[in-house]
Amino acid sequence: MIALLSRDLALAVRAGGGFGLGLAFFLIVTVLVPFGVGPESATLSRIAPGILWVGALLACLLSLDRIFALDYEDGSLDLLATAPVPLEGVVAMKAAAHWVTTGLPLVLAAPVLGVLLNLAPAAMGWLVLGLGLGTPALSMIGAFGAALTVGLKRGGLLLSLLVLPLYVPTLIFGAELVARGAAGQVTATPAAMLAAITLATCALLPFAAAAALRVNLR
Amino acid sequence: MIALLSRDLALAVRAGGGFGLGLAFFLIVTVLVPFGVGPESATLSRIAPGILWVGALLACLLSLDRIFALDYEDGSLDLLATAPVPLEGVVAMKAAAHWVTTGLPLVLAAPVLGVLLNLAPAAMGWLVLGLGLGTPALSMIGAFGAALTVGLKRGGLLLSLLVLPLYVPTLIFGAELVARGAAGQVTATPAAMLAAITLATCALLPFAAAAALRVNLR
Amino acid sequence: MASLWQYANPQKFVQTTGAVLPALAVLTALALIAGLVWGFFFTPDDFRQGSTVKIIYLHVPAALMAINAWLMMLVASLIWLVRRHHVSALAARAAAPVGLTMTVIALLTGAIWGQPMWGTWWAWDPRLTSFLILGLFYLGYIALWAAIEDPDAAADLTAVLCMVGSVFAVLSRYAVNFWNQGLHQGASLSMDAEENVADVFYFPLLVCIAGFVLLFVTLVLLRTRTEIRARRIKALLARERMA
Amino acid sequence: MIPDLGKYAGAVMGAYAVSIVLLVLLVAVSMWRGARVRRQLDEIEARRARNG
Amino acid sequence: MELTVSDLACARGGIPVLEAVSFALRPGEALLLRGPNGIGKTTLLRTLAGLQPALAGTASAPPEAIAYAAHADGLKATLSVAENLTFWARIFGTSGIDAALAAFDLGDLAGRQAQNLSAGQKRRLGLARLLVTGRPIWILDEPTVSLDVASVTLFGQAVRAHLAGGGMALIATHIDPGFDVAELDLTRFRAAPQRLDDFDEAFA
Amino acid sequence: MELTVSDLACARGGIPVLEAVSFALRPGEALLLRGPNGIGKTTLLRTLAGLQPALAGTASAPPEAIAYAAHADGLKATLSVAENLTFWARIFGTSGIDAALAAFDLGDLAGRQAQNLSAGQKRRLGLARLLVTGRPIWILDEPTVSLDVASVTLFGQAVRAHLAGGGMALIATHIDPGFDVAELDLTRFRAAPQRLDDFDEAFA
Ligand code: HEM
Ligand SMILES: Nc1ncnc2c1ncn2[C@@H]1O[C@H](COP(=O)(O)OP(=O)(O)OP(=O)(O)O)[C@@H](O)[C@H]1O
Ligand SMILES: Nc1ncnc2c1ncn2[C@@H]1O[C@H](COP(=O)(O)OP(=O)(O)OP(=O)(O)O)[C@@H](O)[C@H]1O
Ligand SMILES: [Mg+2]
Ligand SMILES: [Mg+2]
Repeated sequence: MIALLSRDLALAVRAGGGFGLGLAFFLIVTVLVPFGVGPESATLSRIAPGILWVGALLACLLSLDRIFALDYEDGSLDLLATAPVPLEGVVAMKAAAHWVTTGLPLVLAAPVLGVLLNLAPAAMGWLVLGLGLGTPALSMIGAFGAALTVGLKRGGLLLSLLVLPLYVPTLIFGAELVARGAAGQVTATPAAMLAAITLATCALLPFAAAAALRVNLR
Repeated sequence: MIALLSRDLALAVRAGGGFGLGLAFFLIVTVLVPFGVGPESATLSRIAPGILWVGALLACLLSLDRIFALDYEDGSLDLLATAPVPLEGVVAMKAAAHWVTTGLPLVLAAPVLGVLLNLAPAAMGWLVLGLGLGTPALSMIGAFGAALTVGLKRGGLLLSLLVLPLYVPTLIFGAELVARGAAGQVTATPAAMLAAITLATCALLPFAAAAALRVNLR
Repeated sequence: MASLWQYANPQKFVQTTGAVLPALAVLTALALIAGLVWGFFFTPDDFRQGSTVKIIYLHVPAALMAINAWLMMLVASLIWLVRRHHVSALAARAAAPVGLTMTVIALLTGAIWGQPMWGTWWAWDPRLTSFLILGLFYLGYIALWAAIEDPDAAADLTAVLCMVGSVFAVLSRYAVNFWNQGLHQGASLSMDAEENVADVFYFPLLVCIAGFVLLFVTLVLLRTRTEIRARRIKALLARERMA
Repeated sequence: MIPDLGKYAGAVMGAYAVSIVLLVLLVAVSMWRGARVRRQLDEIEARRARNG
Repeated sequence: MELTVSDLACARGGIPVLEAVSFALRPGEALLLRGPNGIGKTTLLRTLAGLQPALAGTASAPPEAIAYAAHADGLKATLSVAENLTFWARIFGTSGIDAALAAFDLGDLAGRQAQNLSAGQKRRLGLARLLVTGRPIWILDEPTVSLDVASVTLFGQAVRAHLAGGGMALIATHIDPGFDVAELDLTRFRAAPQRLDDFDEAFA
Repeated sequence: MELTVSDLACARGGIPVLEAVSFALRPGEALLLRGPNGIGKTTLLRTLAGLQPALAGTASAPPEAIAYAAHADGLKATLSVAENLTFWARIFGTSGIDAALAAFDLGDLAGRQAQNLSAGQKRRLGLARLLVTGRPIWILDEPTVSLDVASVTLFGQAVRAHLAGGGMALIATHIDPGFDVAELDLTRFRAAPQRLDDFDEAFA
């Protein structure tokens, strides 16, 4: 099982593997928004937490379809399904690898990008906390969506469509956490909710995703 | 050549082909932003043109990597490169198919989504005009990026990194066009620039993209 | 006279640069130390900007080199595409991280300067913004080199990217100007004496610029030699496997 | 010895520190990688010379 | 352990392709599946490997005893030959890939990335994976595709060594495997087209 | 039109694999390329098809005269058999796919989506594409992979008909094609490992 995690990380670090690109994407979204919205720092700092969360979510999304698709196409998934590892474990490891390659770098880079969008310094810590609590859920939900769509060519957009509504609660609580933190209000509720969502998805979704994979392999 | 366009459109319409999904993605981004940013209609209507443009750009992006990747993987691209059609034409047709399946629906749907974000009615026409003038450039630039990265597994995020900086001028002029239109200022310059960018990319980039494809097939 | 192209032969290139590099390195160190020490210790404060004007000795040379590095890569890419001299492609590859570092230095020193002067770390000023975009181009260029296995294919594709990217970088610069008027200083190193900064700042600045140019040349030569050797290692290992 | 930088000392020193660290890093990485690659190549050339 | 298949029926795309397939394989035995293109060899093998449910009938061996090699090899293009094999060895909880490398003459290629192999070399790597699974029943779908004569011989040796160790092999192929082995022609198990009288049946 | 290859050298991954390959093919002739896995058959065929540049030497026929069939078939999974063929016919500016369907016994499958074909049926569809290109020189990379005996016969008939019409065929394969044809073993053209004394050469 650890073998799977370390292989996926090795693949991500190899040429063309895309490690750190989630980060680059996140950076670019943050740079693009002011081009669209205009450079006034008051507006920017108002919308900064929301934009950062939406950006994190999209960076996640863009790399999702490859969670299982590559293994499906080259036949590894068939072989993994007949190997002596539970498919639920495979799903969990794939989601973990996805988080390490996209979620984690985003958490670490968020403060820098916050500066670019004139995010209030008080909000910075809350943003990092929120992303740290929330992004594992994004990866896990994404793995579930990827399992649902794995047999489809060009599944990428369908996948986004399936997954985005599932991301809404995480997004709402994440943005709320930053907003309240910045305003000096009580942040316990959104933080607890974020943690709860992450724990629940990590506990339950691997089973659903494994079931979906089994159907798609049939 | 027309055969290629009609095949790509047919593939897009088939099950799992992803026609209309660009649209769905666009819709979801527009819906998510208020969750992230908060529902005040004044803020929303200020940032609406920018968000719609950024959304269009991301919807484009998500479907880009498949412009050539599928044909590369199943061997069609090799066969097309040895067929009696110029590779430049192949690139142009692929970009055209991409535009018809993602850009065009966005242009048509933009007014509806504008309403969701409280876009000023005066700006609506300019938004549609801008998207109509600008999205072909997005598809063509994207096809160039896709040609550069076609041989790479998991090229999706690298592709975003390469393509997004190239989207900056289109985005700026597009958002500026709407902003000026809404404010009743002169819009000739941004409109002309958008049209010029689209024309120039469509005239020149097929050659660069075809050269990149030839290198990647080697 | 022997053609300049003889240095396109990797071996010749390595020999020649091996001979000049030590001297070049010493010269670079001298110029940089002289310029920075002069600027830091022996120039007065500006009456408006106070001591922050000392940042100019890092900020401006780094900014200039960030742009010139990209120009050099563009020329080298063209040479590779037209004449297919490997050294040229590898020199472009070697220059990119240097250019990126210069961009980052310009951005960071600018940000640190902006905090006292404009009261903000970052503003979406056209010059700042276009530098950020330049940084993104560097990142993409470096990532593309790193992602492609076959060295010749990588050279071809990055050269195409460099050319297309240059056009779009210029276009972005224009677009960004159009979009926001900004806070940043205009050009002050012009030939027109009226507009120039005062001489006390000007001469040490020139020395610093010379130092950065030398540093760039030295680093690019050094890194190109490394790239040439790495490339040869790859070819030799591949052949050993074939045999 | 250090000139009086007034209220902007932090900014000026910060700018110099950041830039010098970055430059030194760049030079160090370039030289380190250069030396490593050179050593590798020498090894391989020596092996080739031995094996003919 | 023994593989006894009795009265098995299997379907692809919802349409029954084979029915009443019965055969038995004892330790040390191999069986070649024959039959024209499209008769349902791949479908049968996937059913036995546990990748899809059988319509009817049973197979005695649990899917956990089976090592399956499909048309596709499941190689990662950017990992080297040795890394690809090591990965599968770790997944199957075995260790030591040297025997597998040696058996398919991959020693020289061990450090090469899988994407830089020729078609036949890739196939050899795919087959070497079987040796690191440590499983008794091999189920192989056209294993000799793209292999040259020398490699087919290597493959024959590997199968014989596996059988000699008490293993079993079930091989679908169109060409001569180069060693003596029992054959089973699937043509006679072709599923009869169904009468669709019962409404429910159309959903089978 | 004639295909004369003289002194051709070709490389993969920057490393020469074959050199001094020479042969000639006149209208109505076919040639089988033989050689162990990894000798460079695919590389040679791709070079002739114009997909990669030759290191040295020349081939007389322009790539525009050549129809190339690679290891992969270039089928679109969600298009039907007939749609796949029609697409290639339109790209090559020919019309009428019925002859091609008939030649490879695909008539019954014409309406089936390519993803629902078996491995051999997919291959037959890939070969049928050759008939709709209308090009005189066929360059085939292991065309009979996955084909059953009956389909190999169909393939032999198609090649013979093509030759009878003045066409040419160059076929890389490891197995017996089922008809009489000249053979060329590539083993003797293997590129000699080069001395790498000139520094420049390490970049070749
Ligand atoms: C991240 C922020 C910044 C960036 C990316 C940036 C970029 C640049 C660039 C590219 C140049 C050279 C352009 C040329 O010579 O044509 C330059 C020059 C200069 N910058 Fe900045 N800058 C930044 C912030 C600042 C700040 C905050 C100040 C001071 C208030 C400043 C003051 C100057 C001055 C005085 C010059 C010299 C002007 C000249 O001679 O052209 N910069 N900057
Ligand atoms: N959705 C579908 N509808 C109808 N028939 C289908 C569908 N999917 C597959 N088939 C048919 O099922 C049959 C079984 O295919 P299978 O891949 O098992 O054949 P095979 O014996 O492995 O052939 P090959 O030797 O060519 O690999 C084929 O005739 C195929 O055309
Ligand atoms: N990047 C690389 N470095 C070194 N050798 C390589 C590289 N890429 C491919 N090769 C080698 O080039 C040779 C030529 O491969 P090619 O695919 O042409 O062989 P082939 O004759 O078609 O073999 P097969 O019968 O297995 O299809 C192989 O030995 C392969 O291992
Ligand atoms: Mg089969
Ligand atoms: Mg081959």
